[in-house]
Amino acid sequence: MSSTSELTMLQAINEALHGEMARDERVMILGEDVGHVGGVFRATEGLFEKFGEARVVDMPLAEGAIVGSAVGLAMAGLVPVVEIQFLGFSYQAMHQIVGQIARLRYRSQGRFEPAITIRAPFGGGVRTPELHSDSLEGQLANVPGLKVVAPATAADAKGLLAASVRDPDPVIFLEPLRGYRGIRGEVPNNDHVVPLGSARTARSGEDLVIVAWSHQVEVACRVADSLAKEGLSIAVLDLRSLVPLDIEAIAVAVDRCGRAVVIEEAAQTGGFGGEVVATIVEECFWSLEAPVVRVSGYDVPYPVGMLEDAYVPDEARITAAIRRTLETA
Amino acid sequence: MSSTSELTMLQAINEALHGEMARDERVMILGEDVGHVGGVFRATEGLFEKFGEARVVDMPLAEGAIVGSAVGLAMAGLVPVVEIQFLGFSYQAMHQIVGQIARLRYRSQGRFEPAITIRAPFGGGVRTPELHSDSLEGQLANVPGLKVVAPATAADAKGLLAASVRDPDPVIFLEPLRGYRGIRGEVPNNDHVVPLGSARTARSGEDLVIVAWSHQVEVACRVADSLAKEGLSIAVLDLRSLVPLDIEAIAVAVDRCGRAVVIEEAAQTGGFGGEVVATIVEECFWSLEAPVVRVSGYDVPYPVGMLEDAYVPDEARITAAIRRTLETA
Amino acid sequence: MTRPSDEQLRAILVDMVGARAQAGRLWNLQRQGQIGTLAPIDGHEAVVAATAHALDPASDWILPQYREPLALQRFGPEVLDQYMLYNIGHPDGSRLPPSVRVAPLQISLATQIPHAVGLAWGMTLRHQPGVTTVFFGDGSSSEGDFHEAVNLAGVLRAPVILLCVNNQWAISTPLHQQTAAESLADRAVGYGIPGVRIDGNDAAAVFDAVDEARQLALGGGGPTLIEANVYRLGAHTTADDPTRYVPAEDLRAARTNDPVHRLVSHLADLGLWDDGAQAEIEAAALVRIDEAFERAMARPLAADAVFDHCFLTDTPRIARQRATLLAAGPHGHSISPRSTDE
Amino acid sequence: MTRPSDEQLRAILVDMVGARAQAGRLWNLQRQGQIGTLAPIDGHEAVVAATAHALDPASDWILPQYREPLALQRFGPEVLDQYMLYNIGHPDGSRLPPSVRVAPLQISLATQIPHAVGLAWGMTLRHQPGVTTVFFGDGSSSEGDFHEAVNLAGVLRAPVILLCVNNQWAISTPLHQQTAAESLADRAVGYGIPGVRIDGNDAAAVFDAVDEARQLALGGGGPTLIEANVYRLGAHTTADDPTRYVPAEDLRAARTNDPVHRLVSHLADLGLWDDGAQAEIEAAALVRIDEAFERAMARPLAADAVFDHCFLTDTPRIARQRATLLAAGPHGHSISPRSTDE
Ligand SMILES: Cc1ncc(C[n+]2csc(CCOP(=O)(O)OP(=O)(O)O)c2C)c(N)n1
Ligand SMILES: Cc1ncc(C[n+]2csc(CCOP(=O)(O)OP(=O)(O)O)c2C)c(N)n1
Ligand SMILES: [Mg+2]
Ligand SMILES: [Mg+2]
Repeated sequence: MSSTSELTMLQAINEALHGEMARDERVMILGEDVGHVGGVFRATEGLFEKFGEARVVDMPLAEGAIVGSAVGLAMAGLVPVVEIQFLGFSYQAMHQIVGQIARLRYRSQGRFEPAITIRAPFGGGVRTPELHSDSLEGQLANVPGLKVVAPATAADAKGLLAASVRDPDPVIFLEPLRGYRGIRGEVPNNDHVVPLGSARTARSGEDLVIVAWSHQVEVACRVADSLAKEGLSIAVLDLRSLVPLDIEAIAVAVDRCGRAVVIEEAAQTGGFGGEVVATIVEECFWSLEAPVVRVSGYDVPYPVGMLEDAYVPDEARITAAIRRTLETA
Repeated sequence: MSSTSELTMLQAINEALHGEMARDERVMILGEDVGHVGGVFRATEGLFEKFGEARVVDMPLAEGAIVGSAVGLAMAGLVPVVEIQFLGFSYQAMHQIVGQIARLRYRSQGRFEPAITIRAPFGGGVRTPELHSDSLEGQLANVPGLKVVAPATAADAKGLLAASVRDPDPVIFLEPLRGYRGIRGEVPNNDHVVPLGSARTARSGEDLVIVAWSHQVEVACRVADSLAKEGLSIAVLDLRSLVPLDIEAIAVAVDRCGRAVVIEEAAQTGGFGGEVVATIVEECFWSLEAPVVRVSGYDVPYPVGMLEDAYVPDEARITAAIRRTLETA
Repeated sequence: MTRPSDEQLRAILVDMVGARAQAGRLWNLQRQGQIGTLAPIDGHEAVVAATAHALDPASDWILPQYREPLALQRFGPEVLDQYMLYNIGHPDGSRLPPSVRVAPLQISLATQIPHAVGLAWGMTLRHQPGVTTVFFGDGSSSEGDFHEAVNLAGVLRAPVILLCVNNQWAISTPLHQQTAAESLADRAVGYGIPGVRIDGNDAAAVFDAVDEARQLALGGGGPTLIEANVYRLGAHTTADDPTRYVPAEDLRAARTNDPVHRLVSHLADLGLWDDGAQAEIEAAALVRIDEAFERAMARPLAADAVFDHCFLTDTPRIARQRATLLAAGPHGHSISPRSTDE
Repeated sequence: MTRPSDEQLRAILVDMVGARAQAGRLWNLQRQGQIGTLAPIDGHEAVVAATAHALDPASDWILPQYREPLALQRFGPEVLDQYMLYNIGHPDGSRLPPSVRVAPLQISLATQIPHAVGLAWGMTLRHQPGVTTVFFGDGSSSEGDFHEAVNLAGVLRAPVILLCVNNQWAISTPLHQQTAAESLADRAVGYGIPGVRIDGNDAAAVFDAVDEARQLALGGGGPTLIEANVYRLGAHTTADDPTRYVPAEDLRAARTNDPVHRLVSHLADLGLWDDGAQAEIEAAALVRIDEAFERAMARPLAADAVFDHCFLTDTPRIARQRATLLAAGPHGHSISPRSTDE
């Protein structure tokens, strides 16, 4: 009997949801198409059958009310896990997410506990229609009172989702569309919890560190592996959660390497990459041997299918940025 | 006959709106309470009387429809200037702002012209209720397709608003609550247009540059003036627009001074300050003699009245950051 | 339908009269610069107080907008203390003890409506008896949240009373520019739920309608949309000048229908009310609010309170920010004069 | 009320039959991996085509959701070209020439409803004759945007036709979980506008209702909410498996009411339709779509097209990003094999 199984990220998410619902009867699933059919990506598959329609609820098509009613459920002591079908549609509920969920504890000075998780797929690479692939994590990370979690591996998807559901504060849990079936790996079979706020060293290295999260971690690892053949030692730091941010881990990695590249899929201006660079400057200025470079999406809307590959940071762009950074000084 | 008059920022805004409506009959004003009473702050005073109820429209209390109908008006060739009563309530319309206004040109590949301006007051210091003071410019700056403008003086309020209304692309025009009556200065009486995307040197200096925008520019200038008495030469760069960002001006100022402090009222994590730091690192790394420090709001919701002064960056915090930066190395 | 007893009506009037007296005191405190901007209750006394009396504070919840607190004191005397803290800008102004089933005031209009639906739903799921009642204005009924929430309530048959206080104005916007509907209660049919339109200046009618909706909800019959018609007798807020836009004759007409006066004269006719009683009740209400104001002003406030309750536990960055603020000492930050460090 | 003439009905059927044939071709192209995910029109043919025929393409606008294009070709043959570009993921897939009064498809549900209201309002302000017609689904009618926009339309008396295509499903969510309302048209009264419920499988009834609403709007009578009841005969999209949730007997029953078959047999009874005509029309439609597909595949695409039309003029940062991409050459980015550089 092995203690791990190879799962896709989607299976890992589904397993975490099964586990959390079994573990705590206050946990509920709300969303569009999450019940009877188990979600448009099948992330909630089997939950409706197992836990019933009172706990796994197909909601009317109204993101504001889905998120807004979760506030009320939390006030009643329940633990809602909301699925927004695609992160881009969280804008329809942003007044409830930012103004209500994120402030429920603060406004009530601790009376109400907003133990709410909002799951949503995001990110590019699968030729979706408009607004299905947008990366909004930088905007969400600027919202006080929200935690923002973005796993890059199947095991972390399970462990971080479990931690998110159990967290007493609201968590935005971001699932990379490309990773649902594209990312797979060994996942512990038993209860598996990865605490929020600790980054993961995906690759160790001495020459330069790539800071990334979500699907871009895999791309970064491919780049590191391929540059390793040239004798370059490239570290990859997977942030895993943007809020809380593991400042310590960033500092350690950058202090060691002296050079860093930050990658993200969102538009560059105002993206979370800027936050990472600013944090590096605050923490590690004297260790830096070259400017920290960002490889980001461009400052244009996430494009249609034929233009996706030109938009999403890929191995070529990341490699070029690394070479530039290594050549400096 | 003088060619300027001393106006408050509010008066300057009102003057710009009068000017734009007289200049171009396609310009319309939409919002809550903007017509009959001329806005809760009187920014639209006199427009209803002068231009009539067809062009200055008191809308039902529904931000999504106010912004959403502006999209349709723009498709019909009109030039809507929308007032959101407080920036915090733009979240109710964020799906229309981000998903629709910001993409109208892109989606239609140039067929429709989203010449829409959204004005909103924001920022702290005047003891407002919740959600009235939040600084969201960092989040908005991450939205591709939006321009984000934030004047710091009365003259710029007039000139930048005129430029925003005339701009063929959507502009979020941010008006500091504290500045409405608190900021005054000489404003050109005639048509006055300040192009978007060029920063303003509010103070020249050699030792360190403070990068700021909106109301914090005034605070920064006070700090610079008081440190000047100690013989310190502190520059203040007023960004004026975050998108487009005047990268060039930032680079020139930081290259000259070698030290920079960035100030903003928003929560630090994910705020636009990080973008400014990252830009400085990309442009001026080799000129930097000390880490760039941010003085921001804290990573908590904008607080109630009694806690405001603890939250908003003030002269003491900025001065402390400057001293720290100057003492480094 | 249970008409309120004369005793119940008298209790409602006590709350209404107290609320009106206290509202006057608040207005003065605001004019003296002692408290911040607030939204007076004038004209809403009957609909709020009668609703509170038709509900059971031990099981039912109230989710207010922002105009109601003074008439919600039946749900717990702490409501008044909290409201005073709110008005002086103290963070505890939105905290009530667990025994008081009243949600914080809501500034983001209509967002509380889905909360009320979710809370009602959650109570059902947890087998807790009771209903939730959510107040919102005619203006707020134009927000998308109204629609999404009421529709959801219909689907779930949630035990929620959706109480639209139609005071004919949303700041300066009159009802006819808010909607072309003849009645906001007419919207109920579009959600498959009952809708009733009542005279919100008639305390007995309010009590009846809320009681009926409550019985329906407790019996599993789901939500009711109530439109209570009143008239905003005061300013929108202390920052507003309604003479700029409210037609004087409309206001005069509305005053002849003042909810307090109506119930006073009804109970006076029955011999249950007189000037002496009124003076006593007003005096007592003023003592209570003055004491509450003093308590509020004396309420301690930690120097680093701005960081409390954002998360259950500070993130590393918040912890640093807290430490920096505390280390900076008196020069690093400034707290408004009213505050007291713990 | 003007019933459509037999000729008009025949023209509608030509569009319906063409749309259905083309939908089959699209389904196959998608299955072959030639085009992306799309939402089939099956079951919506009558409501879309009859609406297009009741409107005037020279003055009226249509704002679609995403299921309609194949039956909107009366508004301009470019609609088909555009839809093919859309389906292959080309950025021009949402651009139509100025002469074609059809808005881009809308993915963010219900957001197009306020656009239609604003456009109708703007046309009135600019003294342009005409109405706007906006399509949206039963699911979309639960969104806040529906409410806010329809209410606004009522206040403005905007010349807009609000056409809710109730196909009983929103992906896997059946109507009774979407709303407790008996009819979505019942919502109209809550906005002070007329609401009508029609059989969307009856092309003549659709034509009538749209025509009447249009006359009302053109006469200054404001908006109409139309609920057209149909049944989604196909999958939600090519990525969906409806057999997992659509009850087979319901689908069977709906098929007996297939809008295409109904109109075919009506016109056949009148001697205006026969198998030969049908075969010819289908063949022509297929030729048109195959040609459109080829044109789409041959459509040029600049290497830096991703930057075009974000702003009228590139910001400095976009200009740099564009230059970097172009400088990187073939290794700096990769464009999907179908693309052709200009
Ligand atoms: C979402 C949102 N938009 C705008 C405002 C600003 N605002 C505060 S009160 C108000 C009018 C509310 O009218 P109504 O709902 O009728 O309540 P009333 O004040 O009449 O009791 C407005 C527009 C707000 N607080 N929230
Ligand atoms: C705001 C928003 N939320 C969710 C989705 C995902 N989604 C796409 S289609 C759909 C169902 C739409 O149902 P309906 O409006 O009835 O139209 P139909 O597909 O039945 O024609 C959903 C939930 C979306 N596109 N936009
Ligand atoms: Mg009102
Ligand atoms: Mg549908």
